[in-house]
Amino acid sequence: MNMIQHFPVLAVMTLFLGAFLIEILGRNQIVRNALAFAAVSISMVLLICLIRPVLLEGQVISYWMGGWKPVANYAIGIGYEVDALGLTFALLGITAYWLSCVYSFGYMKGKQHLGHYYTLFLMLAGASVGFFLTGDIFNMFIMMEIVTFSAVALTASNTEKTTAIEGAFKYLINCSIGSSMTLAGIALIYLNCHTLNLAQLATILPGNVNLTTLMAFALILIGFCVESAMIPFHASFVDAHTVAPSSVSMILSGMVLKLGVYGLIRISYIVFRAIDTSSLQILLTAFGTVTMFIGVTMALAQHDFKRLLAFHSVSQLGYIIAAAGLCTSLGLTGSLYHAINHTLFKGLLFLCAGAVIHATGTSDLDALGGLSKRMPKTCICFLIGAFSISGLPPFNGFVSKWMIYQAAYAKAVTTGNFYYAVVTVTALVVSVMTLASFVKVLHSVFFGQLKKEHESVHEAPGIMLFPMYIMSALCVLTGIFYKAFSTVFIGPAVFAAFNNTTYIDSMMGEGYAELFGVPALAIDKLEFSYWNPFVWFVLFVIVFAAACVVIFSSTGTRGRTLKSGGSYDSVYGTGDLSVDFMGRTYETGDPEEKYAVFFSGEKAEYSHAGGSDLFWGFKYNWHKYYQFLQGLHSGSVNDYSAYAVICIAVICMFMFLFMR
Amino acid sequence: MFENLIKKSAMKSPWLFHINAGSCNGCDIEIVAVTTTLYDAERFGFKLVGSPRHADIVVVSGPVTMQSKERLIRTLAQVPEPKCVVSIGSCPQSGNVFKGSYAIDGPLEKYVHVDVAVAGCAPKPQAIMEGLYEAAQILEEKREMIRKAKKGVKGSGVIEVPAAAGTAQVSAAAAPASTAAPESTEAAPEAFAAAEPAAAAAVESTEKEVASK
Amino acid sequence: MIVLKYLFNALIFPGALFTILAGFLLSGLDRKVIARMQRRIGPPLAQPVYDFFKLAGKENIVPAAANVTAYKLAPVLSFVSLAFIMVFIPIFSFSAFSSKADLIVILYLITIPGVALIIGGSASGSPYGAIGISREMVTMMSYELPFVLVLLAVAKKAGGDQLVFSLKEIGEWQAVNGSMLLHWSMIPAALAMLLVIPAEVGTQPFDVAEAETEICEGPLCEYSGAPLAVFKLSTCMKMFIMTGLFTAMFLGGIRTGFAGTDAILFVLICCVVTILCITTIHAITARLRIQHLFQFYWTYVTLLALVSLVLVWFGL
Amino acid sequence: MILANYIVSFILIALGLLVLCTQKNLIKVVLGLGIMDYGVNLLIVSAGFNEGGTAPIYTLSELLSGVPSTFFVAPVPQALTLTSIVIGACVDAMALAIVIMIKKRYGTIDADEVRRLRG
Repeated sequence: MNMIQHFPVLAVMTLFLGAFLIEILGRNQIVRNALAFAAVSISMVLLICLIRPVLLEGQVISYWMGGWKPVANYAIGIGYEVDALGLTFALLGITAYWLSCVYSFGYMKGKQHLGHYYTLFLMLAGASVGFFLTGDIFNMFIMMEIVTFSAVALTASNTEKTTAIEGAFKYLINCSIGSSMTLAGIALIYLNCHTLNLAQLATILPGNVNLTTLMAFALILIGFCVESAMIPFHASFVDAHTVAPSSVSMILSGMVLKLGVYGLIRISYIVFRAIDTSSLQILLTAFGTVTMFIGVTMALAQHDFKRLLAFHSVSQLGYIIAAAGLCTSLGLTGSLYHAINHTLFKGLLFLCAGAVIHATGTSDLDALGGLSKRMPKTCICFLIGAFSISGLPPFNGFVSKWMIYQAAYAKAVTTGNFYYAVVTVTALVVSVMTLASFVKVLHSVFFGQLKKEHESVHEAPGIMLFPMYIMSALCVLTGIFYKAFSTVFIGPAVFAAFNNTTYIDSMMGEGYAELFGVPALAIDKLEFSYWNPFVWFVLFVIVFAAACVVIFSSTGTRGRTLKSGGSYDSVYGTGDLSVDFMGRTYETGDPEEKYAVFFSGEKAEYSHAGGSDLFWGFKYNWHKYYQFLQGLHSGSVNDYSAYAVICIAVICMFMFLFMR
Repeated sequence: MFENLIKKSAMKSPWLFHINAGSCNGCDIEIVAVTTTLYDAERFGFKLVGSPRHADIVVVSGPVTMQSKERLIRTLAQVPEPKCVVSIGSCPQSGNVFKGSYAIDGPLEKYVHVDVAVAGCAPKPQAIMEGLYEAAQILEEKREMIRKAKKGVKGSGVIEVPAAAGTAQVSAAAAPASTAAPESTEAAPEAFAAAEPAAAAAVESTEKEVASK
Repeated sequence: MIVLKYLFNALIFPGALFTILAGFLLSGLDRKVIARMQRRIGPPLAQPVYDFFKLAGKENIVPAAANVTAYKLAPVLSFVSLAFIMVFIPIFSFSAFSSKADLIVILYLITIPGVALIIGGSASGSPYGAIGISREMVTMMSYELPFVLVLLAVAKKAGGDQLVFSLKEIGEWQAVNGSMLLHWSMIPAALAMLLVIPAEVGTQPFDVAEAETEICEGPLCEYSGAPLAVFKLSTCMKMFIMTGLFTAMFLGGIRTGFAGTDAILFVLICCVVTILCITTIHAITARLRIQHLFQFYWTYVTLLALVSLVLVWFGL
Repeated sequence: MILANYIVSFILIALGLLVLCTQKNLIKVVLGLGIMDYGVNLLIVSAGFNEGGTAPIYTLSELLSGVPSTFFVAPVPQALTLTSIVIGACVDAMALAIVIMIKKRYGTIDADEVRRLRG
């Protein structure tokens, strides 16, 4: 049993050790690849071993660095604490890193000075897994800093894009503001409670609410909101995201945002236990709803493939934070489930974007088109990702969004507060706008007409397709068998978030929680309706196959399906229309015209309407809104910092007015 | 198994696609008049559709001008089999008043086998209705031809087809009650020559009619 | 045994066959009544059936610029997803698949046929298709807001202070307290829903996506033969499903003793609702431009639905 | 608990944010970042201050006898400040390196020109 104790730290250490070894031993690319893959795989295996004790048996593993156990009920050393909530996020993270590592073998093959890519990648992986597993608030801050460092360095290392440097710089400035605020918050916490251990803080802080703890909570909340790209802080994140290499932007949107989400849930549900006050719930849901809406409306107006996906990450994070802010068990379940789904389908979409960029070299929506003929596998993966993110039934996006709507509307109906009805309506409408923007991408990139210079485009190499297949499969599986998935992964995590007695006891020794009288949060019974997607899906497939057979075979006698250049061409049997049965000749064009696209008679030439030409009606109606919003996203560092400062002031004022 | 249902329904819902090969819009207005309340083509299932891919009967009006020739040929090729071509007015048959002008490229017969030719310089809606109804019958015969041809040859591609009916001629003065006897005309050039007197006759008959009204 | 029941429900009674037949009936009725309103005789009642089988007999041309698999699978996806929606809508007392929260499930299942049409249009590679799918998507975005508000208003009215999203429970509530339409606070929501149905089905004033005159039937421009027949069929089925949803939500209280008579009465009421909302609007208005359609739905119809939601919120 | 420390530290943080928001030159922006960091460091150091306490180092006699007699200032915040200073230095180093790269790539370090990623 004692070996299991060390697994959490070992998981983090293997990643950092891997980074260190790559710097020393990594002379040629093969060694670097092997070392990176080995480090990520070992760490993944270690975390998987933790599933049985933590998730299934509900145990909470605590580990003191250097064996410094608490002395006289006072935590001294740095503690690692793995409960269901942390482990779920850690597992999600490590799978995302594993897939991105495999993907980057193919994606990064041609790039120059690749030496430091894997070092930074493993630092990023180690720091984010460490962030999820640590039980010490200052340690969380350090891990967040390492994540920011390596993410900025990886973004800046993208030599192809000249604007990569600018994106990295803005991201660094924005995250530094966030982390300075967090550090100030931690200082105020230490000032008040003289300890940094999360478990012990969870016993001290919920009791006494005075000005310093309130200010500390506000500052740390801001720090994690910056990290999870809430609305005023999202702009620099989107810039960094657009220019990072695709395997990194998959991690940026999949994992780095989840740090902020995990941090928010950890401090508001367990450490400060302030989530059950209605004003914090309104603040978080307001943050989520505004982010949701602005993220998706901005995404509709984008011309760049990855910038559109980045704005979607921001909007999906709005869903997650809004659902987490509801403080009902169904809300948190929906939020965590959507966090996991978001990593899956957003990662899949970014990998497809990477494959497209790898093949065509450009990610501009107006310049692409008709790639599905040359890249069918990527197109299918993209379709699955697009359907999942817009929440169409058999896929996983639908299940989590469905939980979020139910939780939001149940909250609205039970508390009778119309505000939550507005949240539900916005969530539903934003979901259709997500579908709209992915229809735009689908048409501009994959369907539609193929450009001349993209004729020779080749499909993504196998090593890049492999992670895409895994993610597509996961997207579909978590969508259909969602009951099993949520009972194993999400149920324990929600239970761990709501009642922290086991969390405190395992850290500080038995009976500590009763000693200091910390009441657990009221967890309402997790009941949500289920429709059996499995039956629906099986029926769907059976009838789909039957309909295919009927439609495609039945046209035999009544006129064959003719592809261009088909042999059977005309009822008159002579292969072309120019001579009829009576031997009379007609002046007709070449027979291929029959299969050309109908151009009102003109010769069919390349005229692909994609990218910014779509949704004219919508943009025309909202052009004032778009002028104002695109003006706000001015791209200059000062503006983004100014928005951050304004938002910090607003949150602190909100805290003092309502949270007293 | 739906063989007879398809045979019956092919007659009952022929969809029209109108190509204006340089017409003076006189015939175009008449074609639209056919779908108005008084003549109501929709009773027989006729419907004007927007794309040649959906069409059964292609309605062509106007002398095939130089500009519209190439576009006419391309659009006609894009209509799925079995299809019929109905020419409205005398212009597609003989070029009417524009005959001999440098700008037109001869009768419609040069480009496609015209199944029904509704003569008249702006034929009456009743005549157009008669012509369309005639075309629906011919459409049915063509479908039979395809089915028989297809039964004979299993997927070898080249189909031998027995002889089909010639161009049914609907004269302009045809009263709705009278059924126009389908005359069969010989080769295209003669048809061009033969059609001329008919067109001339048609022109006088409409003037007589106008005068008599 | 259960699988047989599911198959029967999905394929025969409330599922595919029933929806197809009712869809043909409604579509034929719609064309006949419009003709009668314009004082002309109009096509026979079974005209949609004739159209469907004539198209099934025609040659099916696949354009060279199209992505063949998506081009062929789009109509099948549209037909199959539509065949399943009716299973979730309770026909007065009888409801096949009804689970607890199927208002949102239906909301999302109804978007699948729209997506299928969009995939078909964009896979056909024609510029008319591109413009058509852009308009189709804007139409979907525009009618979604009022549609959602109506759903929430109905759920709140039937639910009181707990969450009720299941149409079955809404039906039972209506059986007890009288149909939703009789409660005056729900009249604006019913009006809003009546206005949403033609946009979702895509009939005259709101068929901006498939405008024959402007963009040659938009996404359907390149389709011919059997796939086109399936798309036309799915339009008819959508008509029946949307009117069926309206009946289930607003007139759910009617209970005849036997499932058979329930179904017949259900179809009759759907005919009345079709004539009320789809046919009359079709007969008296001309096609809108796309931005006017968006404005219309996001201002007037949303206002109607919002009025009813607010009224219901204050317990009226 | 010296009140002046807190006032000064929050003034420094405010100053740093002000510089971040107003200065157009990117190097000044990075300096603003540094100032904000120093404000936070001051806050952390003064968090652990006890009135009359001396540096937290055991004298030889206390070590031998094992009985701590002198009254210490809390050592933990000082350790935190050390780490925070190190992080501040690294952030500044990386930011300046990126500013050099921006100068090379964009030819200017004026914040208003360096904004190709917008909209």
